[in-house]
Amino acid sequence: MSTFLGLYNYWIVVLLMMIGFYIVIGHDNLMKKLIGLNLFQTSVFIMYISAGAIDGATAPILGNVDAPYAHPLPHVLILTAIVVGVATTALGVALVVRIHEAYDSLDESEIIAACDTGDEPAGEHRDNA
Amino acid sequence: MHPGERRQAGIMQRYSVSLGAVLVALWLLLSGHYSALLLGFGAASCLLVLWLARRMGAVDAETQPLYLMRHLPGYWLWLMAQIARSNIDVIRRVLRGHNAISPTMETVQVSGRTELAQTILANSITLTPGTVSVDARRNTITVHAISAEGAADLNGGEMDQRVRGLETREPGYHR
Amino acid sequence: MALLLDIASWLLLLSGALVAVIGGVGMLRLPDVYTRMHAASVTDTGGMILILSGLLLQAPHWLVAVKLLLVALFLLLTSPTAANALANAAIQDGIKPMLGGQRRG
Amino acid sequence: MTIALPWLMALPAAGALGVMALGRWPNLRDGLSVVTALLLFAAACSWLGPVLDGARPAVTLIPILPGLSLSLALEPLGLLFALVASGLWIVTAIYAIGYMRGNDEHNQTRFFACFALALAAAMGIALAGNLLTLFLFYEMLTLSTYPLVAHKGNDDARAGGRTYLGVLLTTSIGLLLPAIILTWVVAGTLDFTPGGILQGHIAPAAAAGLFALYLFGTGKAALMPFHRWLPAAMVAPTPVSALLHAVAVVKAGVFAVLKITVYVFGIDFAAAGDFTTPMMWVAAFTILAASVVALTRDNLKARLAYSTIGQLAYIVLGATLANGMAIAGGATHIVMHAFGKITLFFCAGAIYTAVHRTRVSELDGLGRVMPFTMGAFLVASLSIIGLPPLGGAWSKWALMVGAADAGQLLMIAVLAISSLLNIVYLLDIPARAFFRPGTDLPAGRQEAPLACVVPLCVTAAGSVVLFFVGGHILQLLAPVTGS
Amino acid sequence: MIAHFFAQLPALPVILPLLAAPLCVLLRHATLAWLTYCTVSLAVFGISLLLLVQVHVGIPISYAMGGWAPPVGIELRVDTLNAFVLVLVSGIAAVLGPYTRASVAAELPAERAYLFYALMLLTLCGLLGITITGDAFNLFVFLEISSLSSYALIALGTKRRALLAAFQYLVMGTIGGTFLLIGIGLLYIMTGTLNMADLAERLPAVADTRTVEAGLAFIVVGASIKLALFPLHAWLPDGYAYAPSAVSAFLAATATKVAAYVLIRFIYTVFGATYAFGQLPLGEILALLAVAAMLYGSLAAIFASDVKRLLAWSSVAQIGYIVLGVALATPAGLTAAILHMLNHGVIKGALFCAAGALFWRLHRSDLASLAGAARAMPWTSAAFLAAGLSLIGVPATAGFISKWYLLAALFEAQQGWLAAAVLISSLMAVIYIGRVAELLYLRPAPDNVPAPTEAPTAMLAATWTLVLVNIGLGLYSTPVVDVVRSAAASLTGGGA
Amino acid sequence: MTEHTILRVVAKLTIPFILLFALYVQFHGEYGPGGGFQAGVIFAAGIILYTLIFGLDEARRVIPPWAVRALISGGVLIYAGTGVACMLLGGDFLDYNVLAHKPAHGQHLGIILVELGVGVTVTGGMIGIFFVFAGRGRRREGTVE
Amino acid sequence: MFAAAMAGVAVTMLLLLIRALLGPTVYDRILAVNVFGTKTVLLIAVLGFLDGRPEFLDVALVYALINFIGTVAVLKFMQYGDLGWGESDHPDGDV
Ligand code: NA
Ligand code: NA
Repeated sequence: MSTFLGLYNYWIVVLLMMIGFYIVIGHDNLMKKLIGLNLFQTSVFIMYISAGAIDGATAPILGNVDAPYAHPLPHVLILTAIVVGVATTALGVALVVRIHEAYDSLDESEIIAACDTGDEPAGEHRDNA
Repeated sequence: MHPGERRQAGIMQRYSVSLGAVLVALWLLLSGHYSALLLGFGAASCLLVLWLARRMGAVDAETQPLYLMRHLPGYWLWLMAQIARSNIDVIRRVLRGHNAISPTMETVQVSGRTELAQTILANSITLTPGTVSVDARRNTITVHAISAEGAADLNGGEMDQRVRGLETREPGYHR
Repeated sequence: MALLLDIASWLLLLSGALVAVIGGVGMLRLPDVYTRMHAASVTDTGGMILILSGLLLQAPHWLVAVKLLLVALFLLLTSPTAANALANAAIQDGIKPMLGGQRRG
Repeated sequence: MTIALPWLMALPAAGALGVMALGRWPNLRDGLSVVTALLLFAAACSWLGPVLDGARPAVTLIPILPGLSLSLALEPLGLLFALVASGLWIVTAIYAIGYMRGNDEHNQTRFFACFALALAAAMGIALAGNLLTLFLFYEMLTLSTYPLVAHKGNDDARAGGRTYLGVLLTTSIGLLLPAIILTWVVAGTLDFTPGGILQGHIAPAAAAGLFALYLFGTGKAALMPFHRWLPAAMVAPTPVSALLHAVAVVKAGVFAVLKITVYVFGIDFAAAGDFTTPMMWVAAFTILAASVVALTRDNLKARLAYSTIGQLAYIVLGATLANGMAIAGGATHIVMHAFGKITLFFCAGAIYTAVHRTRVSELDGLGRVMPFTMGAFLVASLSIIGLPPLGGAWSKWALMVGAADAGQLLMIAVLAISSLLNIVYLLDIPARAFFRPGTDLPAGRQEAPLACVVPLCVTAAGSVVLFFVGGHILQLLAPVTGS
Repeated sequence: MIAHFFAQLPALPVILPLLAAPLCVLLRHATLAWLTYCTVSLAVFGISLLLLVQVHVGIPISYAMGGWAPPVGIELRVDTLNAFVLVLVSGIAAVLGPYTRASVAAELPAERAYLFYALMLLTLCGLLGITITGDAFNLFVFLEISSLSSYALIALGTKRRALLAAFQYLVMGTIGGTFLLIGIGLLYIMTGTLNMADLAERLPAVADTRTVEAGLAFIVVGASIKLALFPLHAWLPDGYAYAPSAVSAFLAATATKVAAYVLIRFIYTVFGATYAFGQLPLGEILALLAVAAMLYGSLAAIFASDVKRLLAWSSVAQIGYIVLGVALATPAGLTAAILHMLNHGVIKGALFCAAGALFWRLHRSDLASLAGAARAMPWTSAAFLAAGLSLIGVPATAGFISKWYLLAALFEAQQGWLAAAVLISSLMAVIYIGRVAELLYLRPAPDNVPAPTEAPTAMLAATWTLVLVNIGLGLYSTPVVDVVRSAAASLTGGGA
Repeated sequence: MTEHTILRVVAKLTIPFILLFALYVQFHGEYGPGGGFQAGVIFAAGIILYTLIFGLDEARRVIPPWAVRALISGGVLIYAGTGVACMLLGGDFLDYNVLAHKPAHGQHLGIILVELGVGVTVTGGMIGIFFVFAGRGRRREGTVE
Repeated sequence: MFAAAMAGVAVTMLLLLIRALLGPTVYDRILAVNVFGTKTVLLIAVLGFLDGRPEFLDVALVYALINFIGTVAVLKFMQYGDLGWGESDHPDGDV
């Protein structure tokens, strides 16, 4: 049962990964790419969660009186990976928003076409926080 | 400083103290650890929140309704009973299906004078199944009711009266 | 006494679950967004209060009880607020409520 | 008294810096060029006696890689090349001053600086103690002469420069460098060692491949089919042609070929392994083919360029014959051809400066207008053809003896036929100048400026003098050739 | 006290930039932020040198974060290889200090300059962290720190196209990072450890499983994306072409080198060369891709019409050299690869600095705009030329040394065809560098444009420092080669 | 959204308690599943609720941009500074044992400080990100006018 | 018994999910998702008791908070197309 569950997890991981990857590659829309990327990353979080479940390391806190704090490994890893993922998504969205402001489009091929045809004077684009 | 301003400031201090007291109480309830360190953190946290709340303008009669306190528990009990009653009513209608409902829109007068009163009334209306406040402006609340009976109950105005009854003392804040 | 408490708790939990499900059914059965909000209200108030009360009777420590009450209080404060905002937004958006004896089709 | 080896390189390098610094004062700048050239020649001469006495000074400068240093070592072959290059630099420098000023060329500072830099590189090649050092200065020579070739900066010059750089860098990076690294991998050393370093480390069949890599890789030796850069470099001003054809560049190429044959493969190994024969045929083919092409060229500098290609192949042939006499002949031919060819290019430049003519067919009757120039041309031609009493006779003779020693009688035939072709394409020019009537020529004598004429007379006279010192040259080379 | 200081050295390269980055944000002052950056990068450079000396004469240093013993806690582990990479990364960062001042002033709005320095410091922190950590997951975290901050840095570029370039880099980089994370996760599942030394010990027991094979594949692909190995290089040319000049120089000189380090570390230390090259046809695949990268990158550089893009494509090609050395799986090949990491870092740093100085004056980076610039900007042009010659591999330059070792390694491994590819790629470098040099020196400057003047001294100083290091390495590489050889020997299991 | 009386009143009523709850989570990390990260998220959520209801300008008055930057960088400084303090006190980086006379106390203190750093940074980061995104659409509207 | 309550809540969530998918208006979906959120709060609370880890109540409280803010944000975005809109931005007074 547990092996089946384990395998089941991994199938979900693989499926999510494929879907995410497909969206990243197959779509021209930058926002969709970002969503695909997120899906792709999420699949990995699930993989790590599955790994943690196999280990049986559910308690986030181990250790004794002298050492109240230890590395509760799987959870720290997942949390860290999620933070990284969130940061990536936030930066990605920020870029998408600014690309949309600069080009009025979110379509990658349209944007590239706009770059290739229109010459861009240096210093035309300045950003702001 | 004008006398009026001074009075405002005095009121402000009072509200701050009351918010601070509530915050401290909440901290003590939540924490469960009463070591010096954590109590210190608690004090610092309460002060920080108080300071921020004042910056936000969130310390006033609306949020520290000292004057309501006396009547609030009674109101709560009454409201709970209302909720229980209307729950049963709506459950019955849900189970009976489409034929059991006759949605209506009604306008309810608010006789309470403050925004807080309006809010309490609107939320109470919404909280009781069978009625939802759709729009609240000036002295009226537009209500959507699942049945004409429910709407009629509201127009009886018992809830409005009870909300108004909460304001026994004149607050220093007018709508 | 403990047994009584347990029985009461079970009853509350069961009835809470039942009320929640009925609310969910109402979400499906009722004809438009405004009427569905009433069904939502059933699960949000009735279901919630019953279940949390059931849990309250099982609370191992007064701290847990306090937190349960806080959760309930927060939900009682925010869920009607969200519902108000939702209904208001729908009306503003021009979604007309189905009134009186109107029926679909 | 001798001058430490590094100074032989440092001197022209310092000269280059000085030239750049003095850019604003043309007289000082050009004076510095000549002074540096004189000093360099004197420094090189200071080593003549000691080397003849058997001195073999060596200096290790920096360990570039573990086990591989930038090192200098002086031996007879290198000294000979150093003497030729530094000696001819003196006259070339004087000639260049006249030419550049006479033609009012731009960017003269860059020109003279690069010229001095090229000489520094040539000295490095002459003194290289190992293949790495040789390769370093070989590349430095290519790069420092590129601005000279492309000096005019117009489209033609840039195209010529591209070909020049393209062929030389392609062969050196694509063939010479791998050959060197292979040697390093196989032999574990790159030091030039009497008797060679490869014997016993490599099979003769592989050695034949490696030898080919070296000879083709030394693009400056202009073996066909890697000769295109030399005609392409005609676009350069005449002093540059002199530098390329006589002073440094091509001579560095054939010098490297000789040095690699003698000190990397070793004459004995080459003779015993018999792996040089394929390249001998390439050299023979180049001799004949270049001579035939030279015949068909009407542009004077192009004809001289193909002549150079053929003459260089003589030297390569000497290396591939792989015996003492042939090597001696090749080495001697470096000197003889240098004097002859520099004279011919000086003459071509003088003709261009005086009457602005560049084609052979336009030179009819010029002998009366420019008697000194055309006289020098005649002398140099005869030397290159190999007639006594001119220097070229020594090298041709030695090469023939070498071919006979090697039992390659066909090569004697090749040398003979090519001499006939030399006569046809070289003597054609003074013959026209002196015996055909000219058209549109100035009435009286009209030589180029003195700064041009004097050097070409000096180098022509040098060709004569060389006939009488040829024996001493062979004596200097004796320790190398073992004869 | 001194002993304690020395014991703490390994932590500092990560901590100092990590502390300095928020400091820059707090200071919000361009000059102060710049001073912070300069101070920290110089300090870190000094520390890295000390570490290198320490491990070169001694044994690898292990530093336990939080005082937890290595397999449990996060370990910082310094051996010759990563001390060497630390020196490279921090050295480039330090040299770029003076350069950034003028470059940033010209290309970024003044009120955002502090942000630039904060991001540079974060990138530096990430790169140094990747290099120094002994923990695989920690490596991933540092990788993402450096990646995220470099996306942001690229987005600071002056053209709006920089935004798209940053986004594309973000997408590719995230996929690469995630692949790495998957690979690390698979290893973790199989061994229960994340410490790389520990992994190396425990992997042989489970080496024959598909999971470990998959882990190897994911890690190699992930590192290859970060490394921009052909055909996973798509993000690099745009990223480097549109980033602010100082960023191009910094990233081109360091980021891909650190990615190469990751590849080497995983293949040689964690998996072990025998397993990594024995299990899959990894060596063959890498060599093939390396050759494709060398030829394709060089070809693209030849046809590039923008100088920064040209240099970026050349980086794609040069990465091929590094990977080729890695793929040989011999001490000589690895020596060549590690040497080229350093040498190419210095060369590309110098070239991008020079390109940035040209851009600083000309406000354009298309090739046509460079015509005749050498007359007005002799020092910048000469720097470009000198570094370009090194890129080609002309003797007496750093590029020659690494090419020498690479070719020797190839001949030693009897891979003549691969050597031919290296040589062809070098010759292609002659063409693209030659194009720029010809434009700079032999073309007349356009008449209608006012003649530019030489770049500011600070920029020139940084550029020429790199050029001189370049020549210095070319003339006297013995000590460096000794260090690299001992690093390669310890990685391939031979004695130092 | 300020014209939504109900929302406004409820928000004012709840936000102080949300913030206090965040701080409670922050300082009770080692006793429950909380910690700096979660606390940061909750605290930022409180500010975000305020922004949603009272507008970005008002929110920026309460938490000015410099404060956001200070939070982000200050948090990192607290975190790394704690580590450095450990080093200066003779331990390794983040080796809390040296922070107090008894190792257990040191660890306690170290965790609190590090979690505080994380919480402050997360708070600042979330608020910063939300401010940036919330401001985008409006800026575009502004340019249209 | 907790399990029974959880099952009830889970069934409710399933029904809500169906409503969220059916729509038909966007407000139906928002309503369904919002109530789904409050049911999640209950689920977490019960789960905590089931597991004997009542500290899950903290999580439940946080979830309730996030759910509320999320709903408000979505509604605001629907109404104004922007999350930063405030009193000072009103071009023409009340909407
Ligand atoms: Na209701
Ligand atoms: Na915690």
